[in-house]
Amino acid sequence: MNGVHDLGGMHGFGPVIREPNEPVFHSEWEQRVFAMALTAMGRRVWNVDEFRRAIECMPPARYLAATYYEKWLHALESLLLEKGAVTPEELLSGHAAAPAPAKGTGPLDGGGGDVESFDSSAVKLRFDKSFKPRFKPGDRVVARNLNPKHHTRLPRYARGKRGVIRYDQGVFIFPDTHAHGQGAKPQHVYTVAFEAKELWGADHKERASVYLDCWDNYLERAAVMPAARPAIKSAGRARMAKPAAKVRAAAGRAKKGRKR
Amino acid sequence: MNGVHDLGGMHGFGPVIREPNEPVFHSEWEQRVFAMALTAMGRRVWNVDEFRRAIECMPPARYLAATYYEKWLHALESLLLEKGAVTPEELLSGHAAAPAPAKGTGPLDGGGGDVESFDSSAVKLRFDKSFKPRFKPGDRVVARNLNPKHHTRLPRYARGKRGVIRYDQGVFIFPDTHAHGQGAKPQHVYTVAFEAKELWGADHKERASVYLDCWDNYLERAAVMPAARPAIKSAGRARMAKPAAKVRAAAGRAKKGRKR
Amino acid sequence: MSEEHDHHNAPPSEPAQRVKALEQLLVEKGLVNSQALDELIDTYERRIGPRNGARVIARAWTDPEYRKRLFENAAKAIEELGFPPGPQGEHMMVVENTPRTHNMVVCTLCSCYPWSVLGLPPVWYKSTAYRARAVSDPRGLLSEFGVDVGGKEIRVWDSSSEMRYLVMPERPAGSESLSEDELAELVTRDSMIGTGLPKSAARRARETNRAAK
Amino acid sequence: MSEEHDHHNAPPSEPAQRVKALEQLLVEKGLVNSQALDELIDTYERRIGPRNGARVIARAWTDPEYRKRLFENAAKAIEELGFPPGPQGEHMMVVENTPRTHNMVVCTLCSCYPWSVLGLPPVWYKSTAYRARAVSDPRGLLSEFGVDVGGKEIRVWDSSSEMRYLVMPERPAGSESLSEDELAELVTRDSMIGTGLPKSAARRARETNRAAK
Repeated sequence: MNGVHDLGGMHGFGPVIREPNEPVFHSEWEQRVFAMALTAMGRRVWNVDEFRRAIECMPPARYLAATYYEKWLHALESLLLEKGAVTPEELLSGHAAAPAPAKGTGPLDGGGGDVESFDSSAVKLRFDKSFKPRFKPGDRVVARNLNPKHHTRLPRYARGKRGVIRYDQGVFIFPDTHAHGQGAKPQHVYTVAFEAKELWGADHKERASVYLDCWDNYLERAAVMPAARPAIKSAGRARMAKPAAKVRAAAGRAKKGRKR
Repeated sequence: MNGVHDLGGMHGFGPVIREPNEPVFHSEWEQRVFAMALTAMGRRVWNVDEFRRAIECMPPARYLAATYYEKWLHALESLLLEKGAVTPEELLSGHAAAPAPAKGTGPLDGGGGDVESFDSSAVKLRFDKSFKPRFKPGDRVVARNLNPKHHTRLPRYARGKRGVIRYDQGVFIFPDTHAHGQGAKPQHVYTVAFEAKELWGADHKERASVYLDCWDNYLERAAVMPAARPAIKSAGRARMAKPAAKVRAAAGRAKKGRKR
Repeated sequence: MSEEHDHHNAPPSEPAQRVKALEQLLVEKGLVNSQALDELIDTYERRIGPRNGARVIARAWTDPEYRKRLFENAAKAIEELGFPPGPQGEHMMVVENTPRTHNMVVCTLCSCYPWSVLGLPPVWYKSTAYRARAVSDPRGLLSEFGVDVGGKEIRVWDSSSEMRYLVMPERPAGSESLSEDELAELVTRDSMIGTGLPKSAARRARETNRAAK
Repeated sequence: MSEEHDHHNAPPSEPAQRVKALEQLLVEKGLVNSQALDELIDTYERRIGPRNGARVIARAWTDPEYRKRLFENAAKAIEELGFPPGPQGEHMMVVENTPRTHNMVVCTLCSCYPWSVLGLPPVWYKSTAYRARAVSDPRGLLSEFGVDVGGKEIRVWDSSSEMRYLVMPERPAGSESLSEDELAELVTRDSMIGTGLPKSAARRARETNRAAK
């Protein structure tokens, strides 16, 4: 979804304003929204991808005007309705007309604090060797020009841009389908380095790069670079090689048997 | 400026809602705002590019929530302040503390209805043969990946995309500089045809193209197409050739001596 | 509430009040003249509107020489009919629907529109929804407007420059016997934006009959 | 006022009221338990916060074996210190600042943040301004934060996946004699996001003296 939530590279949002000695929450209702949303997610009434999708579906002007927990509240209410856990009348009255349907609601232990993992982050899946990576660190790739109406985690600023695979982070659930009840489609996620010049144009002077996590489905192998696009300098590659190798060693241990 | 005003290709804005028997204006204040803004522009207190820039500088959440004439009112007030024609105190009180400075305000004839041309649209300039076109109809181009903080008329959806020059529309003032008091930089504007697949990705099924007017500075000559990108079909070109030629004949008369 | 909220959303005072104060101020400054504003408003409320464009299209459907001049220099040919270019009408191009091509106009970056022939744009043309979707989902949008262009290629004209585009719809079948004035009645505003088709001759006949009763 | 306005901006009722009704409803439904919510809130207000991350960084600065384990499997090494992964902390990677590279973390699409080591994010991290600018103008943004990274290459980590990133700042010069606990006091939240640098040992000494007076 090309939504207003996709903010990377946008202008006009003013300076970043910081609050000295900021509290964790600014009001009681923020606390309650946070805890209710987390509990529902922990009990798998919905998954984290659905939650993000619900936030992104806020009307754009309201999304931009809302605070963080106003967005959570919107998602909480709209997902409870979507999942049939509550009715619009119940939301208004604050009273249950019927008990919640059993689907998707695990037992309540009352213990608090022990919210289960979000299911997108299943740890076992990440190191499952039956999912083969399509790319390896060092491979040159291009982010696909995707403009889906559905939820996606490929931001607009990266689409059509060339980068280099830095890390294979293992296997993760695919948000584009998982956010819509269309399956987990597990696949490798790679951290791809994009140079600032590639993202923002040849005039961009800053020595910077963006490291973006890309699901396998977001990427294609880069064709031979046309002359117009500057190749990533080998000096840059050499510089990055050391820390990459270091951290990769860890992944390597967990994922032994995979080919680089 | 990568602002929220750059809406082409965005999702989440809902259906297009039409009002049956819509009046030209919805309230008296809309009428006054329209007429005052037009008068100020006609008297060259500011130019149309500055006016658009002022609208785009609205805080993003307000831009999206505002109606058309609320945006005009914002621009009207902020440009009057910027040009020093009024002070913040005067705006609040509704009374002049001092007469307006002479700069940029031509004589008022009181005749109404005869607002002068906006200066961006100077008709003479358009057919000035001293500005040579860099491209000719049929040339393959790529829209540059520009992400300026300043005003621009190159929308994000076209950046980095390949298209074909269809028409040379003649010479126009360059909004990127003209919106900021940095000169007219006149140059050719070309209508460039971009295929839907090129803009929205290979999955895009629709048989459509977008015809976008691009200033010379927005374009580069396209390098040889890499294999991954489908070339524009020659059948498509043939289909477009007839009406293109027809209208081009007109431009040709006015711009005799130019090379195709 | 956090700064994120406060920073951008301080609500401005009511437009009607602000505008009243503003006009008073600008009159005192000698920047505007209230009577001249009245005349300008009257011009755009009564004299300039889609009937102008409809006359242009009807003339072009019936007069091959005019049609040729319209494609050669649209602003000049439009002026021939008594419609001066004015703002947002100086650089015009007429784009023609054919059995193979349907044209549709949008301005994704603001709301550019050919004022001299269509008047001021309707709210939907200026809406975020139209501006967002016209370039990426023209067929879906047309179908919401009740327009089916079949297998035609759609060309969406995004008015990013000072060029203004007027769509010349295809002359409806069955309209052979109609006069230029009658033809002008078939040409709707939306058919000249490309989000509609002209009325059929039969529909016009029904409407005329109904009005006569 | 037009539909453009009405369509998207029907103001929802006050959050505090809505939330009260919502909790009551969900308790009746058996979906939440108010006491469990209290405990969850207490956890994120008191037990989980940037002091967790500071302890991790201080340990890594002083214990080469721990440092190695942290780079090998960050979530596991963090758990060693008594900080369970929990939500938004299961897939961690520590990225190290060096004399040539400065790392900085953002989530442009929402506000992903490593809760287990930093707690819940501050409002500025979740703001549209930070999310918009971090990827395209990191140096300008750092300078607003009062951070000058000189000629270093900046790497901006955009947390688009379930991976969470923690920046390991460079250990400040002059901190050689400090204990692990004292080092942890140098490690600010912002230095672990990459929008700040650790306190200097001298500043810590001044602050300790002032507090003692």
